[in-house]
Amino acid sequence: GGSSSSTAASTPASTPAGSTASSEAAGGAGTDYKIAVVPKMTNIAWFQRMEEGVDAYNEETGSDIFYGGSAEGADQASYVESLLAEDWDAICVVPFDVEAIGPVLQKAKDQGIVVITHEAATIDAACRDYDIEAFQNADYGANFMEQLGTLTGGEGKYIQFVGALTSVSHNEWCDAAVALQEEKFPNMECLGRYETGDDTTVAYNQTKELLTANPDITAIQGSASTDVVGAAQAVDELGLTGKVQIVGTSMTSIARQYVESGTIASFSVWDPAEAGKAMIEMAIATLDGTVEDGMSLNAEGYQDLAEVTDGVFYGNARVDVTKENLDDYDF
Amino acid sequence: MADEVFLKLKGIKKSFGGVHALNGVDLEIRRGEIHCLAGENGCGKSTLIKAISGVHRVDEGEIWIEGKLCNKMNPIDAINKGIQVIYQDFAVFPNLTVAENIALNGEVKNKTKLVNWKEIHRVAAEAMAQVGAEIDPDVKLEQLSVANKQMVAICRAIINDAKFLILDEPTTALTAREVEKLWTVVRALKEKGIAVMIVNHKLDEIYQIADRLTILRNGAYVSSGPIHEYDQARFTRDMTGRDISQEKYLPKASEEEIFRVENLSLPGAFKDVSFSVHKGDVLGLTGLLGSGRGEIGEALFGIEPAQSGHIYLNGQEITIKNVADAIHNKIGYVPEDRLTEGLFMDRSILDNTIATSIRKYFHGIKLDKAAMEEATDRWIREIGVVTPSSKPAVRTLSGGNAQKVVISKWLNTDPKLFILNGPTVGVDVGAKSEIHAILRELAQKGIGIIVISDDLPELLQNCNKIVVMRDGRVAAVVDNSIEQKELSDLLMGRAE
Amino acid sequence: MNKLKTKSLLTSTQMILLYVIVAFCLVVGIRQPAFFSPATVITICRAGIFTMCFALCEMVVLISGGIDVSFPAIGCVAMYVPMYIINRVTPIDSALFAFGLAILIGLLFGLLNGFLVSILRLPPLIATLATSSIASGGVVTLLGTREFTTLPDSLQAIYNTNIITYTAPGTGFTYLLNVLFLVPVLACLGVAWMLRYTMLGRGLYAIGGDKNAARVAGFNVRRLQFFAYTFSGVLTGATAMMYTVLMHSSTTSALMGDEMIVIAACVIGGVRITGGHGGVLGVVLGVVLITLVQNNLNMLGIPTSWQTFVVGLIILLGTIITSWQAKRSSHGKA
Amino acid sequence: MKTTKTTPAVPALKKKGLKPDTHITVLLSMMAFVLLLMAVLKPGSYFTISNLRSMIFQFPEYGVLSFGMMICMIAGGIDLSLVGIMNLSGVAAALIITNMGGTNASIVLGCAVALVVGAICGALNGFIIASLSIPAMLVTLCSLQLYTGLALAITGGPAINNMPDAFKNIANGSIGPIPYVLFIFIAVALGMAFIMNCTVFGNEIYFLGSNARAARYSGINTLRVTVMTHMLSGILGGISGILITSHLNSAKSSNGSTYTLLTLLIIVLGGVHPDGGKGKVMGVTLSVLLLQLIANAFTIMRAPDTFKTFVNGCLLVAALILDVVLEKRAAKKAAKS
Ligand SMILES: Nc1ncnc2c1ncn2[C@@H]1O[C@H](COP(=O)(O)OP(=O)(O)OP(=O)(O)O)[C@@H](O)[C@H]1O
Ligand SMILES: Nc1ncnc2c1ncn2[C@@H]1O[C@H](COP(=O)(O)OP(=O)(O)OP(=O)(O)O)[C@@H](O)[C@H]1O
Ligand SMILES: [Mg+2]
Ligand SMILES: [Mg+2]
Repeated sequence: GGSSSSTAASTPASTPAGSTASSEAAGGAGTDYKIAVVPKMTNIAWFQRMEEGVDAYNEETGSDIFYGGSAEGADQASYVESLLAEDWDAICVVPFDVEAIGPVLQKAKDQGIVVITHEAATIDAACRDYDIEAFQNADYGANFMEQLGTLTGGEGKYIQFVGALTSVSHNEWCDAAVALQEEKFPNMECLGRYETGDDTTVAYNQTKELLTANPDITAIQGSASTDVVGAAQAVDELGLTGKVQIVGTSMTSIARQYVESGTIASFSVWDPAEAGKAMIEMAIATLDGTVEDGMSLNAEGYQDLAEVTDGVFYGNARVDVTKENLDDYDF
Repeated sequence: MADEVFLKLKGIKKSFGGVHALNGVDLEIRRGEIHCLAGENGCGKSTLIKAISGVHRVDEGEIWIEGKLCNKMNPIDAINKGIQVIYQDFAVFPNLTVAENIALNGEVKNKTKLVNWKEIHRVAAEAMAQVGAEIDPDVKLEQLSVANKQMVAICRAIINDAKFLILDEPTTALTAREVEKLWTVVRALKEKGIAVMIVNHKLDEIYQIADRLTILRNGAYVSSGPIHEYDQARFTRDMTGRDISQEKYLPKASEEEIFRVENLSLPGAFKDVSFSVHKGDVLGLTGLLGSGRGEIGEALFGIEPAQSGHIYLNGQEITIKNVADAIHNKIGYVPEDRLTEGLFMDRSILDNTIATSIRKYFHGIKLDKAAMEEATDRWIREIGVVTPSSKPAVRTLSGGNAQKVVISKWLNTDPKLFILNGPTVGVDVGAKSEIHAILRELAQKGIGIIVISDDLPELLQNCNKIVVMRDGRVAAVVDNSIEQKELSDLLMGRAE
Repeated sequence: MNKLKTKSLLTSTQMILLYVIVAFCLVVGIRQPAFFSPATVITICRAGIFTMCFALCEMVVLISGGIDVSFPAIGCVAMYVPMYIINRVTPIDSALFAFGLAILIGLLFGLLNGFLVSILRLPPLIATLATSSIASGGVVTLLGTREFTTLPDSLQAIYNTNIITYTAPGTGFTYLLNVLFLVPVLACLGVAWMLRYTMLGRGLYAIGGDKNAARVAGFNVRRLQFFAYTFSGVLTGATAMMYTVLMHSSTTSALMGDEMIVIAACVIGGVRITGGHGGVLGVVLGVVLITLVQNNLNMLGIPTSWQTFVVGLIILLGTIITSWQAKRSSHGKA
Repeated sequence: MKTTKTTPAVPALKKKGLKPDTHITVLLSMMAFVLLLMAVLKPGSYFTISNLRSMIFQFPEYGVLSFGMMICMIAGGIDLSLVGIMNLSGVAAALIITNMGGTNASIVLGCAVALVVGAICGALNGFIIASLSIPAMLVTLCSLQLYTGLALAITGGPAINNMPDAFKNIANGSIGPIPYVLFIFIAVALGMAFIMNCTVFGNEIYFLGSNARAARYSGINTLRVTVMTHMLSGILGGISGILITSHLNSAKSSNGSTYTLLTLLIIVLGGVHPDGGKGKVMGVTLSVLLLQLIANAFTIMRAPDTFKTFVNGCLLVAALILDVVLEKRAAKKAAKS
């Protein structure tokens, strides 16, 4: 909708109520803005970590930020829809489906609510005020291939797992990885992209099947946090630790064992807790009208934010976790 | 021995909600006697049986078994006291084998934990030998005929030291030959000193088998005594509380042909069947089990259509390939199994009455509810369905009234030909004669009536023309001046 | 007669299933010769463990004339709560505790199902749907959702115990078959024996065939229904903990959605959804077929995005064939 | 063979037509209870125009789907594939609309195709169910996977997005303060009420669900009615597909995955009998509204979403138990009078 872009422009000049609130916030008693943080879904560990971040933020600053969402990602849009019954100052959303949430967010903006998104660089700019990304998806995906290429010496076949073929970011990572491989490791060959449904068992069974049929696989790239774990278990059981390299996104809490045993060479992650904080900070900055290029948020990995295009800020929040720094990222 | 009382009931009362199903019933069963329990539909026979067998707890009254007061029995207690019931639906397990069906109850009774298959087969073989049944013990019950299912139920009943066997309307699904076989088995049981109680409506069958008779009406005891004390008139009077005429149906002969079939054939069921129905005719179609008489009805109604032959209705040839064809040609069909094929038990009388003719009431864009109600009320009046209104679910009606609803359903379609398969099966004498009167009246009006039945007295009394089927072919076409014995011989193929 | 019997044997549900399985294997094997290897057998055995156990649960309930769609939720609770306690409350390093608690939880929810179906006489589909919501909604509300992936040593020890270790000659890959594979094997034997040789088993068939007939025959219908659902709950609890052990994973959603495949395996194996029919052998074959299909579509070269469709198509065809088969067999009158 | 004579079933409710439907009364009082509770707990935020609007935007999608589930269950079956049909027809519509450049004509065509796809999917279900007499539950369980798989295969994975504004407006726009979808829902509800009460087809559905054999012997073409019932259910799935695609601006195979359970809960709560033959459009409509009231109450009370799942489960059991109790009581009362 064209009408809402004007709203987007006018939002930073916040309501009078907003500005009094912000002065109080500056007084150290936390923010009085009414802000909601909505995760993709509540029933996975990743977003429980984000909740920890929001809780920590509330504790540190004495504010009362609301954190809540639908159990299933598919219901996120209607959850946000029902939130709109209240008059929020800002809503921070990690969209489950960027397109699906768009119209609802637009309604929020029409009501004068500030909308901050995360993991949603592709979302229609009209649907939100700002988007914060932990990193550039292309860089993130290329990093996996960089590691795999180095570990395998640029030889052999590799497979890619995605949580769902419908997942945008997973596919972007994979695309970037393939692009880098074609350019830098021409001797490697991508066997295909397979869906795991965020299910360890599926990743495990698929890995076994694919390895049995293609013994020349040397590398596996995972996207959903369970992918590398399922793959690692299969590789481990088949006695291929060290022969098949595994990298991907995961979390220490679920991948620790295989990182320690070396089956997973390393995994990358960004801390959802910090992302949660960053969104809240960004929302406050927007309400206060202090958003600017190169700004720093009070969240690790989100300093020196450069606005790339049309309200998308990229942080540098990716951490590569290996055996050595495993304990530093214990979530 | 013969005089020793096995079971004595005194003033049994039982009500469901507000329905007084039993309202003071006395009954005495002696060892080794065959006792018949008769009464109109809904008079409480089945309820009485369930009270005796411990399925229902009685509200008032006393149940004495072998001199002991046993008011609080459950089914197991009753079985342990030697009471065995063969329900109308036999209560067999369709998914288990014959042997298991026969022997399993005994195992339950004995509280066995493990199953001894050898023992099960032995018990089953023994029981089948006792009643002279020959059924493959390893076949599943769902593959058996009705008669064989009943045999299995009887085998099962007698192995458990039965002292008293109750059969609830055992002959409704059987044809003459099978009924004879059943009586042989029952007499054999009697010889062993087992008391047998049979629920039955057919007086001729009662004469064949019963020693004594008890009649109920409206849940209350009416009379009881040796069978020879009852003639037809007293029987019907005690059952219905009024007298019913027994005159035969003799319409004026008419040249006007309504319906004719020529060389109708369905491989495996019937072959080269030809007959015709004239105005005023009530045509009877009879035969033994497997003679194909039921299949003809189903073929004419398009359920299992005939493969060759010609059908003429009012002089025009018609083809019937499915039920829609039949209905389009204004053929009505009252199926054999009213409960599962004829009625929507949980729906109202109105819904049932207009089920087939509902299209008639679709005017413009919507159904004309008022017309539907009017039609239903008219049929309730004309046919004489006993009900306060057209609203109650059919489930609440007695068998005879329910059958009248099925008939109304078809009459409401203005049929030209009306086929009734076993129209009075399980219907008591009172309602039966009312249904017969309705059929005669319809025939007079020029509707072709075909009654498929194995109730020979019924056929002889109500049909002016009877087609006898044997082995899928028409064996004879007779009129109702013939004697019952003669007709029965024709049926069995003994006459020629 | 004898000829007839062999003929019906050759066209029985089990035999047809066997033909389909053989045909499927041939097709996969032709496309991918690596398929014909002992490794495949081990892989299928390993992959089918959970489906087999759940299918046994479902089969017992289906035979009794019910249906259980709550086992995935019950399983999730049963695997989650013990691991939650071990990881967050007190580190009890005992396999007995983990399995015991999982089974206890399964038992409790099984009893709830039994109560709803046999005492309150609610329709089984609806009752177990409700139980499913109560179980998964309740546990997540109370305990949140985490993913536990580290096993206590006692459970890890079970994971490390294998009954078969096969090294493929060509590739040198090792294929392991965990000791927990014995659980479905023993459960199959046990259930098959129970169904055939105990009054309990025959009672299940009896109530599945005709509840009223069973009642008047003196079977305790309620107790039998209770048994079916509690048996399902108990085995579900145990299987869920096996899942945690074998997959190093305990979450509140790991098993959700499995009911579809499990019911399909039962039905393809000749268990009738209307109750009273079916047996262990058929279900084993049904599970084998489904596991084969699920785990070999990549080998067959089916594109990932078409795999859901293909699995659906095969299940639908399997269901149609077995239903048609069942109809044919009950039609032959004697 | 299972005649009802040996069944000591729950005593049939006599003179049912004369009393106000107990189920509707229960639903209404539950709604009153929720409203009252919210009036005490959160009057400020619950009884607002924006809350009302937010509710109206949500329920039509699954409300329409519930009617599909309702007719299948009344006909004695069930349609577990509805969500699959919804997504497949949504994908079909989206494909056409995006490929034809989002013109108004393409939107009309897309919507028409969605309905046709829904009808075809439903008809296939119905045909397999009736011609091979396989339980509906089984057939639709399998076809859910089939339709979902087909939607996935067509899109290749990623969702189809970038719907034109006019299309997005169907589910997101409003006339004044009233969302369009409310009118769509009301139209569907009225249409369903008309079909079920005032047409031959509606009556045939009830007959089929009460006793399929008797329906056949009464001259009802059971094959045709089953196919048509499922086809109608599929068309409703298609409408839902349009609504959800428009609402979410995205068509894919995995939308609305929680709706199957939700619609089952709705219709059972709404008084549709799981064995078929019984159920009213009015009851289902009230039930849709009730669940939406409860869902929003939960959000406003900041209760976790999972708690809602828990409560829904309890509600389902409670509704069924209450039903049994009330019917028994009513039967007793009828007996006494
Ligand atoms: N479980 C029940 N609940 C309510 N009413 C019942 C129940 N069982 C029987 N009745 C009613 O009790 C009365 C007697 O029924 P019963 O079945 O004993 O009659 P019957 O003599 O066996 O009739 P039929 O010849 O049709 O078999 C009927 O009015 C019937 O509607
Ligand atoms: N040869 C047979 N073997 C097994 N069952 C049979 C056989 N013939 C008939 N039956 C079954 O017996 C019942 C009645 O049989 P059928 O319809 O053939 O006889 P009928 O002469 O038409 O008599 P009726 O009208 O009393 O049924 C049906 O349920 C039928 O399936
Ligand atoms: Mg009776
Ligand atoms: Mg017949």
